[in-house]
Amino acid sequence: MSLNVLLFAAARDDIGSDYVEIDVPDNASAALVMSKLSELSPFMAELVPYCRLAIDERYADASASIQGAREVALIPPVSGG
Amino acid sequence: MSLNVLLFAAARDDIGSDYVEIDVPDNASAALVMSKLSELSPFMAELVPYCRLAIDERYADASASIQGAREVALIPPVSGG
Amino acid sequence: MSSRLQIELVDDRIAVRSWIDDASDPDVGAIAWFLGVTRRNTGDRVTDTLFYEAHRPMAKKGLEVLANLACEQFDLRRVVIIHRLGEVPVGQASVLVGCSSPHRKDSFDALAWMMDELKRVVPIWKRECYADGTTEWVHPVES
Amino acid sequence: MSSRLQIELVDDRIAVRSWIDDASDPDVGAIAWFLGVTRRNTGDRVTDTLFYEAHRPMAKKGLEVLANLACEQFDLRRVVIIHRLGEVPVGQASVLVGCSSPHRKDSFDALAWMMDELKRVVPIWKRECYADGTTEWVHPVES
Repeated sequence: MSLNVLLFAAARDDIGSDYVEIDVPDNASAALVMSKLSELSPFMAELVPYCRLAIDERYADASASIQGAREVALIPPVSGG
Repeated sequence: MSLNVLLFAAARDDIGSDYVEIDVPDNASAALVMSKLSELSPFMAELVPYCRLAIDERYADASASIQGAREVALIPPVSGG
Repeated sequence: MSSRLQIELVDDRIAVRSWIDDASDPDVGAIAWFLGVTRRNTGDRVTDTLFYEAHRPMAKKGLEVLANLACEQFDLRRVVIIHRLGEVPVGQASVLVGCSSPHRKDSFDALAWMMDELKRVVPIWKRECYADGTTEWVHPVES
Repeated sequence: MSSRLQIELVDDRIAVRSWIDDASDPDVGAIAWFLGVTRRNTGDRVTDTLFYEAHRPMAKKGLEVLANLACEQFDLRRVVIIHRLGEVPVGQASVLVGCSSPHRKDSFDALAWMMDELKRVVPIWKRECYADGTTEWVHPVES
């Protein structure tokens, strides 16, 4: 299936869009999605290992499935405050 | 010599005045002044051991002399804040 | 008990005075506040301005979870967390965190804990705009 | 460096807002402040109001020493200590302690340290006036 992943901060700047469309199985794990995202560019290959994936606005474990997800987002290391 | 000692809080309420005059030697130690103050009433006998003496607006050691002091004050346990 | 939590993401100056004015509660003995402010110097670099962005719904929810966890761990009467997004120039506040409690230790400990957690888990990012014209997203790597 | 210290004993409401307004310093990243407030309940006793008294010159000097010691121990840009004397009704502030620093840890640590020290050494006393009509000076005995 085709999956839109929301992008933020340096990831969004690198890709040049606030989301990216990737092709993954319906029941792909968060780990697989992250792996696909890290293939998008040399910068993403460096950044993604430090990111977390959020499924439906919650941080997901590496083994969590995206099946039925309404939203998937790549969350780079945060720096609020 | 006659020495005026400033009183505060429960000590002042007990004595009924914001200072008390006691008779001590010119070079009396803080410890001696405290001892004289504790003889003033049963309440003072209980309170004074927990107090500090201030000479010229500084906390004084037990052995400090009052000689030449411009001001001597009895400082009960504090409760500001 | 959620009426005692006030959590907001704002796009303009944080109205510090209006938040801190509303504080009288007869069971409160301690009120503590923290403001995070854009600083000019970090190491040897000079900051012109900062930009903050967030995954807004997730950040809002994250701040609410944070406030609720603080109430579980500490004896608090009120928690306020306001985070500003967009540009925050030098000398202005990006975040206001406040709490109140019967005893001061709970407010002190909760304030420090909430700031640590906020910086660790809430999906908000800052971009430094340096005086030399370069910009940089801050993505601290946990060690 | 004493211009960065603001130490006051006041006989009326503490003007929290006036202190906060004047807080922009480009080298500050953190501003924290604490308000001690008269609380209605202590254990099973109900407080009507509090009265504070001080050895005024010694208390003023004591607060100044406290602020200077805080500046020696922590990396602070500014310290404010305002203690109210006289009657402080339930819900009103008896003390405001605030500081600012490049990094937040210094402000948090300094704030807690200054409150601990203030309560330990500065010659200020409070008298509880309970709802049952009794009054009592608070003279905590150090253990």
